[in-house]
Amino acid sequence: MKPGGTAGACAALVRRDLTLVWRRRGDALNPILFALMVVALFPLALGPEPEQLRRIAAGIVFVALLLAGLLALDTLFRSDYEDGSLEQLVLSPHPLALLLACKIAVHWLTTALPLIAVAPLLGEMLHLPVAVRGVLLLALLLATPLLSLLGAVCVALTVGMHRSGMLLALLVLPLYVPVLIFGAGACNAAQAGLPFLAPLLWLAAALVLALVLAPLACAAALRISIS
Amino acid sequence: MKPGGTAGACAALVRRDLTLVWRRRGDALNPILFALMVVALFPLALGPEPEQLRRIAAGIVFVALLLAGLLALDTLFRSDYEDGSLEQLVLSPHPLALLLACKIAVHWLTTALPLIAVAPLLGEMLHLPVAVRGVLLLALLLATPLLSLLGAVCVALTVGMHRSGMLLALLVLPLYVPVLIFGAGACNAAQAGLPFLAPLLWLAAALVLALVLAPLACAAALRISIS
Amino acid sequence: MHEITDSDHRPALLQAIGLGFARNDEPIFGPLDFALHAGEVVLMEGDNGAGKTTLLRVLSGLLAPTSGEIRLHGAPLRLADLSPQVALLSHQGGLKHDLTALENLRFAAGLHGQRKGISPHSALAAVGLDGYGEVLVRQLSAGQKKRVALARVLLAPVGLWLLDEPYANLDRGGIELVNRLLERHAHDGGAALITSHGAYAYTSGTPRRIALRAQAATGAVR
Amino acid sequence: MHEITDSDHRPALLQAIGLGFARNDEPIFGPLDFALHAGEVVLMEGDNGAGKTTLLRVLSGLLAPTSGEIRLHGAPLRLADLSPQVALLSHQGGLKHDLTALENLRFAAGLHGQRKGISPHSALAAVGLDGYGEVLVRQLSAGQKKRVALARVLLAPVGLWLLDEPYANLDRGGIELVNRLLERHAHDGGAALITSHGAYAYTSGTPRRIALRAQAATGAVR
Amino acid sequence: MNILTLWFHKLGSPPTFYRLAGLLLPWCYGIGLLLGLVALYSGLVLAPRDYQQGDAYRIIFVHVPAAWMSLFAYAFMAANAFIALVWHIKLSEILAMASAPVGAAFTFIALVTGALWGKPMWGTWWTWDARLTSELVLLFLYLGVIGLNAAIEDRRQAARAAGFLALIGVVNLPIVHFSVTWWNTLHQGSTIRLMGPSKIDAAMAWPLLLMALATHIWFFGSVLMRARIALLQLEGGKDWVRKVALDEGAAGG
Amino acid sequence: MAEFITMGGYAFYVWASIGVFVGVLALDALAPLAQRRRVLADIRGRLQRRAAREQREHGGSP
Ligand code: HEM
Ligand SMILES: Nc1ncnc2c1ncn2[C@@H]1O[C@H](COP(=O)(O)OP(=O)(O)OP(=O)(O)O)[C@@H](O)[C@H]1O
Ligand SMILES: Nc1ncnc2c1ncn2[C@@H]1O[C@H](COP(=O)(O)OP(=O)(O)OP(=O)(O)O)[C@@H](O)[C@H]1O
Ligand SMILES: [Mg+2]
Ligand SMILES: [Mg+2]
Repeated sequence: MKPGGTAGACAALVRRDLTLVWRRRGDALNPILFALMVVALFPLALGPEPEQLRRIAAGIVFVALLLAGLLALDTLFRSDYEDGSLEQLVLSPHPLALLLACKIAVHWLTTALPLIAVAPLLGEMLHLPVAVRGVLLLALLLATPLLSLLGAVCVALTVGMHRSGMLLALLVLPLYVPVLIFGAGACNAAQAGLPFLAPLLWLAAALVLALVLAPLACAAALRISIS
Repeated sequence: MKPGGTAGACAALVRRDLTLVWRRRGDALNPILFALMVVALFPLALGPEPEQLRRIAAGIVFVALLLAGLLALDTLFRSDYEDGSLEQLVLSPHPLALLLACKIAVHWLTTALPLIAVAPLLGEMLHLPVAVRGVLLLALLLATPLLSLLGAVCVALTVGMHRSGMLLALLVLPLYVPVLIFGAGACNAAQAGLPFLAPLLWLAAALVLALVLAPLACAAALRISIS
Repeated sequence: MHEITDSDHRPALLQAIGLGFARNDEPIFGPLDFALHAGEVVLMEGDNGAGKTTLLRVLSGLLAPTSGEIRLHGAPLRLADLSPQVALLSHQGGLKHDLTALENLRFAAGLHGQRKGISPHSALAAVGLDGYGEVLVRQLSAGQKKRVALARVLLAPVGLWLLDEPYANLDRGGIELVNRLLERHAHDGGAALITSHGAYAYTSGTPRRIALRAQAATGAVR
Repeated sequence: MHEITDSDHRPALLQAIGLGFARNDEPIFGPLDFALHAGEVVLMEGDNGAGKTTLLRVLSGLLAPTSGEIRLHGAPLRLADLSPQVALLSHQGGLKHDLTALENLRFAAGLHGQRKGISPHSALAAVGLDGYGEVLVRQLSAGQKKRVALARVLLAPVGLWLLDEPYANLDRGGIELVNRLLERHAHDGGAALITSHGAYAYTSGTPRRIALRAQAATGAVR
Repeated sequence: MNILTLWFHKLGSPPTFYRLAGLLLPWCYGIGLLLGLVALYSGLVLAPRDYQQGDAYRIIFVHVPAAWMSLFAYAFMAANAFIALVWHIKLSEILAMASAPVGAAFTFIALVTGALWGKPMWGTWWTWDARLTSELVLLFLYLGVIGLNAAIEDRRQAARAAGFLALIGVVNLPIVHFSVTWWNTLHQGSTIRLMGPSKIDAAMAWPLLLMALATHIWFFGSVLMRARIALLQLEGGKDWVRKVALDEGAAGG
Repeated sequence: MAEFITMGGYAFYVWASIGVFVGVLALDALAPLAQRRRVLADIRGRLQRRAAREQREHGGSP
């Protein structure tokens, strides 16, 4: 390992975080189970008529994944803060934003990607038309990284706080609203046979912007809240 | 204060917990805001047509309150465990189940009751028919203490674990399912003009049972997980 | 209640008979035999992880021993009805940070009862925190928090104190305070079992010491 | 880079000029002036809450000072580009409990770089944890965790060590180990600032001491 | 040091600011109250009835100024947060955090009066159109800022973190304002223009503008009031604060 | 006058709006007063404690 190289540092970070997830691979299933249960609540609460469920399926899948992602957000920096390794990260000679981008990427890979993988199953539970499934997956692929990036900024602001769960939700959800509108909007448009490209393009544009800005904002937020 | 009296101990506990809530009264708003936001997510995800929203309103309100209650559950024993006052509670010469029942009652009063109070507002946001509102409130009044009691047992089991947030959700949600079915079922029946008394009576019966058994189970669970 | 007496023929406040505790079948501390009499302060020493905290939690009834027996005043301690005869000071302190020092003590008095001749106010004064009654515990320094927790122990109407590292976090004044409190408690007919791995410890008189050794299944009473 | 020298005409690894920090406008430590030269170990003493930890965090660049300036090798420390010239050992240790000791050290080497002539393996051996490389940190005792954290400091390619209570949690063998490591580091031209309020402290030679007093706006260098 | 920071340092010396704000306060509250009462009187009594909406339109005199203030307060808060983050100016931190609760209050008023107006006009309290939704999001943003500020112990750190959040939320402002033109919604488009021809009768316009002026002045009074308290809290250890506290104690008994 | 109060049948909506406007702004003005009193009392308490401590310390070591 060449010491000091920024690429090397990022690689070490990614390797470490992946190892940590692997060591606790049981926990990695939790968001999926949570999403499954939330989705399962709806037929129970609304009654089982397939017609009605079909109409609201895409929206509910979106909301369930969003909530599952929200609950998973907490783990992004929490343990790193508690055991002091976040401090070490901040003290490293490499650009913090880059290191955080790596962390966010690993977090997305290990929490959001599995959620996307079960999305078709969730859709099936609510009788989502097969034709919409492709749009749903595409929308999720664009929306979830965006959610992770936006969420990371808010988590960085609340890191180091006790009982941040609810507060985090309060901070994050307003920022998630546009993503939800465009993402679920695309699915609903597809289901209604309307053009659905525009909202997806908006999501893509927002994603590009967030990819650049969010790690920087996250680093700044972290510097504020670690002090 | 007469020392040693069990009633005095319960009173002291209730007074203390209420004082604590009052000291952090800002936090007490969080469940309400969370429920508001979750309810707001659905029209955004599903589209704003009042007709469609009206049909699923009761179910969504129930699910939102259930999720808000779920997130609030975590605070029931968490801080008491962390600062060691749970230990002191267990070591006190009074029946633990009774003390825990007091704690659960205060928790219900300070988290669930405000949620019930905003339920009509949530219903209005989803265009819930006014006629159903009464049944919704009644169902919530029966269901939420039940949820608090069932949840408390699960929290007692997971207290002292790190990262219990998701795990708690997984433990609790299956127990909540029957409550949800009966509670939301009553509302849906009322909305459809069908008789809705039976599910409410079931809820009431379950509540009576839980009032007796849950504190005992909670005490037993706590003894296990504190060791 | 008939009194169990050991070789000294004094009544034993606390007696451990073949007491052992294991986690996942790995012994934390071995079969221990010792007795604690009124007027005695016993110091338990051991390296990190030797099992001191665990022993105190077993003795207080929070953990069930894997083997052996505990007797308080000669009567066996059962898990179900936890004894009101023990005051435990643990690592965390058991204070609510959002209550004031006095509110915390008042709650403790309500829950555990209150020793005759002492009030939350005077307990606070006894630990040198006059005038801090209305301060939120969150705003106290670590050492001051420790003192409030000690005031709680002082307040409890019990004879047996189990103190886990009462000296940790305290500066020299605090250490002397603890020693004074222990002396007075022993003088009044109470008993205390305290743990420490620091250099400061209860030194007045020559307290008996129990040495715990990590993972070794032996505990020797010197 | 031009060297700042103080009265001794030796280059200062670390220099604090009128350094102060306040929280909510309450001063935590007063304006401090001191310099740390190569080959020096300085011991910082103070009661609980005197501000020792805070000072180390300010010196490492984690906290921005409220007043004054910090210079490393004569160049001012800026918050934005945090310096790779400091190794900080803090209360928490900065170890992942779910990784093994070696994995933790390898990650540290990847992040901070690695001192010439030392590897994660040999660093672990240097702190007396030969053969514990493959053990999860979670399964180590508090003292062993502290040793792994020390190995991380040993591994970092920096001249300046900031160690917060390196003696805490360690038994006697560990305390001697820390003293030996400090001596060697100073001998190799490094410098260290360490805090302690315990009785054990770096005693070889006569280390300079800095006394911090709680909430008093004065810090005196003896 | 540029002009801006110089100015802030001069005026921003806490005791000076405290004293100046104390002098301004009664005037802000007084004039705000007076103008508000005049505006209410002329809006409720003098202004003619609307030919379409009847008397229900009179809600405009509270709804629209409150809605405007909800946007203005956020902009004011964000601007101060920006200054605070870039130049580390204590006074800006305080002003930003002081405007959050006032802004939230106005947002709440706009939402409630909007709903009260919507029931008779649209037949429903609430719909999920772009303007209503984005205004609701604005309320949540305010509450998030307030919550974050309250959750952090260190006052200055709290102000910086919450200010940072406020800056992120700025994207919502144009959405609220332009939602009526970007999406077709139930909600009314712009009718009032300060420049160019207004689509509203002058007899209705001037009480509205008067009320808008009154709410602005009131806003500054309320912000100054809160800023003074925050300053006392922040500078609790300083001599001038002690003097204030002791004087007050002597006066209050 | 009656016309003024009934607001052409919209009395509830108009007067509720005005009420909310006035009520919330009144709260907005009153809330800081209580907070101000609390903050000042807190500062005075701190001063008293410090004075007491100093007195104790001087009394202890003359
Ligand atoms: C809960 C429901 C409502 C909300 C949240 C709401 C929100 C707002 C907001 C935020 C503005 C300021 C926009 C800006 O300055 O860019 C505004 C302005 C306005 N609103 Fe509403 N509104 C609601 C209901 C209504 C209703 C029912 C009416 C009338 C039928 C109405 C009439 C107006 C008018 C006339 C303006 C002034 C527009 C202008 O000239 O810029 N609003 N509203
Ligand atoms: N909750 C727990 N679960 C599993 N193991 C535990 C738990 N608590 C303690 N242990 C283990 O039991 C052993 C004894 O721990 P204990 O806390 O009693 O030690 P101690 O003597 O109090 O040490 P210290 O001086 O650090 O306080 C240690 O090896 C520790 O790792
Ligand atoms: N995050 C924080 N927020 C607010 N106050 C803090 C924070 N950290 C420390 N303090 C306060 O700052 C002061 C100095 O704390 P610091 O941790 O530097 O003391 P210390 O000398 O390291 O004490 P110890 O010996 O207990 O480690 C204390 O009064 C403490 O209460
Ligand atoms: Mg211990
Ligand atoms: Mg420290």
